Amino acid sequence: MSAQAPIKHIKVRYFALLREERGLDLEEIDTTAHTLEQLYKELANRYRFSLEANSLAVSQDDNFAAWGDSIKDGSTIVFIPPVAGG
Amino acid sequence: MSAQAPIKHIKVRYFALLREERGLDLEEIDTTAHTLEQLYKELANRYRFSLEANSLAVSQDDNFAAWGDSIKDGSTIVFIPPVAGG
Amino acid sequence: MTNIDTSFNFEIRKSKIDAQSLSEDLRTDKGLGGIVIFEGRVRNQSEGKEVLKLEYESYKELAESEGKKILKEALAKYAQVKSVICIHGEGEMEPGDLAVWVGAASPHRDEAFQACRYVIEAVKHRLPIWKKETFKTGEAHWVNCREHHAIPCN
Amino acid sequence: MTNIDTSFNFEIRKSKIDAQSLSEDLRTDKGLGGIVIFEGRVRNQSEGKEVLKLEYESYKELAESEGKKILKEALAKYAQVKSVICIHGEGEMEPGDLAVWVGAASPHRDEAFQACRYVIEAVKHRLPIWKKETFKTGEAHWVNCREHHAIPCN
Repeated sequence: MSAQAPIKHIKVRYFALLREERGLDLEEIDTTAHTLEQLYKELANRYRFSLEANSLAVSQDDNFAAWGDSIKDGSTIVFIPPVAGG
Repeated sequence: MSAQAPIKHIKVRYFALLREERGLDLEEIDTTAHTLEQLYKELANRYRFSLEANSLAVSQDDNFAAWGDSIKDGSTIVFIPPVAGG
Repeated sequence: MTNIDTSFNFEIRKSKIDAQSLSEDLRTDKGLGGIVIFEGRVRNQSEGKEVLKLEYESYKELAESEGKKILKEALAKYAQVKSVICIHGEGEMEPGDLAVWVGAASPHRDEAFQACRYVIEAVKHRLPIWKKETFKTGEAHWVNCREHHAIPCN
Repeated sequence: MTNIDTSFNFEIRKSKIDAQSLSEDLRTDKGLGGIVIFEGRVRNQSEGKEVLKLEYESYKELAESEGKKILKEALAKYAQVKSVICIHGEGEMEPGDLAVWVGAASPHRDEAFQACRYVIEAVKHRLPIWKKETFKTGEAHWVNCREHHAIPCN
């Protein structure tokens, strides 16, 4: 048996189209995903999000992050749909 | 004896530095000058204007004019010092 | 800012944006003779259809930190510019309402124009702000959500 | 202008310029979401010296016809821009006073920025307007009167 991946407890906030597709704006989840990209794929698959990761940006603890960044236990993660300010 | 140059009766308005150098803002004069350039040289010489014609623009009857334009009898002429709007 | 007469402010604001009071904030330093202001207002049509309303949503924490970063970049890039303000609205708006206000003040006009333009371009491309457009037909959609690119990450 | 909601106005004005009411004039057409405003204010210093006051003098007839021509050029060059206003002050002013106001409105921001810039550059270079600067030392001079070039003639 392989070593168990560590479970991290995180918050995910949703905005705009992702908020509507998820049906809520904040959830706390446990995940074994290692990177932010793995987490998005897991959630996108579970909730049938219509946006591909490559059209999104991502943040961890209110800072822009890279898709390959590790998920920190206790952090807050946001997947950022294409923006339309102004 | 050569033919007499026709005498034209005109108005000259002065602005800014030229107004101060002339000491008035409007005068009516009779001139035999043919072109606007000749008129300016005549007046600059008479009143010791400090500005050269090539640093000025000129108008006749509220339209920009060229220095070589003929002076029309009864017209109003303005010699326009370098501008500084805004 | 060390000079108390200069202004530096980025904010996501839920209440109505008061353009007049913002432009007064820009004018406090009488050495800054060139002031350029951009106002982005909700248009009454989009994609050839009549717009009923817009709803702006923001990820406020990140939008405000990134917004302040944009203003600092503008001050660094255009060194004569001493005052710069940007307020972005949030919530429901109707055609004609002020969605975003940018102002830059400099002793001379050239850098004020450039800084104002720099800020609005960066605001439109980098801030986590979204808008949902509702047409008079009742149809509604998130603007750009599928068509545009992701925010460039730092 | 055929559209009654659009604005077109150039004026040399002896009374105080009210920036707020001018920007309201620009906003009447709710299809024009991009508004760019330039304010030129009297600076409290010039050539390293403290300014007491400025006096603007204009050849009003020619300045107003040339000013309207500049606005028409801007509308022709930037076809999306539908509203454009420029008011230039005249008479005595103190530091902080508004000497010139330019506003342009377009459905999108790019042409509004370009048109506003086009108008202020042309206004500064082409209009028969002069200013006399008085420093706090009491010294006074006509700005640019000896250093700069003549207006380009048509």
